[in-house]
Amino acid sequence: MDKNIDKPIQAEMPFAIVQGEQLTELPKDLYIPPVALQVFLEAFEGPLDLLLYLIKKQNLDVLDIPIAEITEQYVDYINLMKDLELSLAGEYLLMAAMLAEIKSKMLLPIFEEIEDEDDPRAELVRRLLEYERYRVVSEEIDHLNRVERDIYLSAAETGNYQQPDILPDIELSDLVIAFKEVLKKAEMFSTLHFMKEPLSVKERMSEILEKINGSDFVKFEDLFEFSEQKIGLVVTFLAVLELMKELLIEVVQAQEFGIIHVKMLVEKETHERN
Amino acid sequence: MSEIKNIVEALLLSSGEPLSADRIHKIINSKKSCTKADILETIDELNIEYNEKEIEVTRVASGFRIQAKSSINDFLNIIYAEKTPRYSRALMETLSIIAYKQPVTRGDIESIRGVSVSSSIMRTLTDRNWIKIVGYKDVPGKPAMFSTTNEFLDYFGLEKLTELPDLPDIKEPENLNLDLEPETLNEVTAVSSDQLN
Amino acid sequence: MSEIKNIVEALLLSSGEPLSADRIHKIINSKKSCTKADILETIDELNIEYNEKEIEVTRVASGFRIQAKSSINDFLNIIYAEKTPRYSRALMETLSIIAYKQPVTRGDIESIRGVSVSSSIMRTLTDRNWIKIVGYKDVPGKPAMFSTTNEFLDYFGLEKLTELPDLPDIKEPENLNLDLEPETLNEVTAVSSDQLN
Repeated sequence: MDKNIDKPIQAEMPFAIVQGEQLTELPKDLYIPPVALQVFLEAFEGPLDLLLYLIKKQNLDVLDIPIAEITEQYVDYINLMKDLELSLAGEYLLMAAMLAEIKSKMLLPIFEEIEDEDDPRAELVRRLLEYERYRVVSEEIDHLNRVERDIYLSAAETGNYQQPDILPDIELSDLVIAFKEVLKKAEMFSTLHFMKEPLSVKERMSEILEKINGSDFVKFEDLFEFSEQKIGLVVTFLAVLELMKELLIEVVQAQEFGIIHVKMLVEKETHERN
Repeated sequence: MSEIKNIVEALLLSSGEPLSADRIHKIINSKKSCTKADILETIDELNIEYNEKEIEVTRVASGFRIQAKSSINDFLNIIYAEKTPRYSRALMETLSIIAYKQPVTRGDIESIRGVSVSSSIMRTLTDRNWIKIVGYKDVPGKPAMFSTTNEFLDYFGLEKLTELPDLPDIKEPENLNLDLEPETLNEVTAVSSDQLN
Repeated sequence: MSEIKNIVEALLLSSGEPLSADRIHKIINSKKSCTKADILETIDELNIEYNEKEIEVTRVASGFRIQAKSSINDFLNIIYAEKTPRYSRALMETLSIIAYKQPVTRGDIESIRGVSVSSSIMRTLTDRNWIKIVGYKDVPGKPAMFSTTNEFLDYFGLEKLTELPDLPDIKEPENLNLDLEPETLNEVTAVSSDQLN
């Protein structure tokens, strides 16, 4: 069944052609016990890290990378990672494609002296050097004295002291900013549509629910505050419609032209009969 | 002995937990020969030395620890009063959703925020009397519907929910960030000058 | 003055965070008249008193704090042996990029490291209060910009960002090739022995 070797390699891994066949043994330069191999490969922090390792391991000049050689080794390593079923981040494959592209550019005949910036490797070299700076400095920072490892803070208990219970204060503007954040995030979900609804309807919905809550039925007309202006009545009506739509209340009329009653569709748990 | 006393003091201050005489003895004896009686003696000496200080060695169930004397409680009050606790972003966002979209279920809040709502946030908001359950939605599971309370309005000095500030039209994302920008820049400047000076 | 010194000592020990001279002054002055110079003087006196002790007052980004002298780290290491948190290379690299290039977006970090930034790393850094959002970049998507905090500097016992190691300027190939080989191998050994035991 295994005809992989004869089959043309799938388009997803064009660089595998360089290798010609699947990697069945460890790269010759790796002298690491197999148990540690997985750990070793997992230790790479991405394609740049792996490339830097390959370059340094052979004392190659990062400013003049033998791209064909490095590409081949890089592909060996990521094939090995695949064989070990390490989760191979897309970035590794992207880098393989980038290397292949650089390699093909380098194969083009050179008619004149290449300027530095025309070197197809220039961008790769810049990224490698940039990453290397931070990689090196992060190791230095890791070695700095730090609390919990090299610095132990001195503290006295405050057992004699009853800490006052202070509740955080918020400003109205904090609330608005928070909601703006919510909206901004929600914008990313295209399925969510926010319409600017009149708040008063929302508020009225809550009021109505409260009014109904606890009693079995409330007369429809009791929901209205007739001292309110027409707009207030409309808002209440809209709130009732909205609550009906949301299946929160039910509006019933026993007979034609009879009294309309409103009841909660779901009662408070404490009232639940079953 | 004074050398051991200083080590005991620093250990008690920096251990992060009470230490028994046995434990202190074991720790110090691993490098410097001493007896458990020595340790107990140094603790007495420390307390004599602390007589005029504002700290003291006390004994609790799991061992000895150093604590501040109650004479500095007045000062501690000032420190803790300054330390205004802050609500998390998650809490503020949850509250704002309830305020602007009420009545809402936890599920509504979760689908808007894209992450689950922690029970502790809902409890904090309920304990603060800012939100309450106004009913249960007639869908499977009968989820509670939350609204803000009058106390919530009172807190901000508002009479009605309609007095909540209007939001910019969210269809135009530029509106959202316009007013944030200058603030942001100030903050950046503040931080860098702070850390670099 | 010795009275104020003892209060300053107790406050530094029980505040739970570093205190600036300004803050100490404000706290004490509310009950006992003193000047900021007095406070600074008492801190010097404390350190003179601590000369023979195993603790010291140090100055970090957010103020003064008292810590154990490193001379007794051998003893404290016994207590803390199991508790020291370890941070991954990915986290340290991310933190370093934020520290040196702040303010930066996740995109900036990703383009330097060549891999996507894990959300759990950003959360760990935020939860530890080492980084914070200082604004939003005015480009499509309005990505958040991150900077390091004073707590980050405190953790490494630093006062200012400029005290961080210099960012190496790697242009010469020799610089690049010097040290990686042995270090990498050490690291592998360290990691594997750790994980396999």
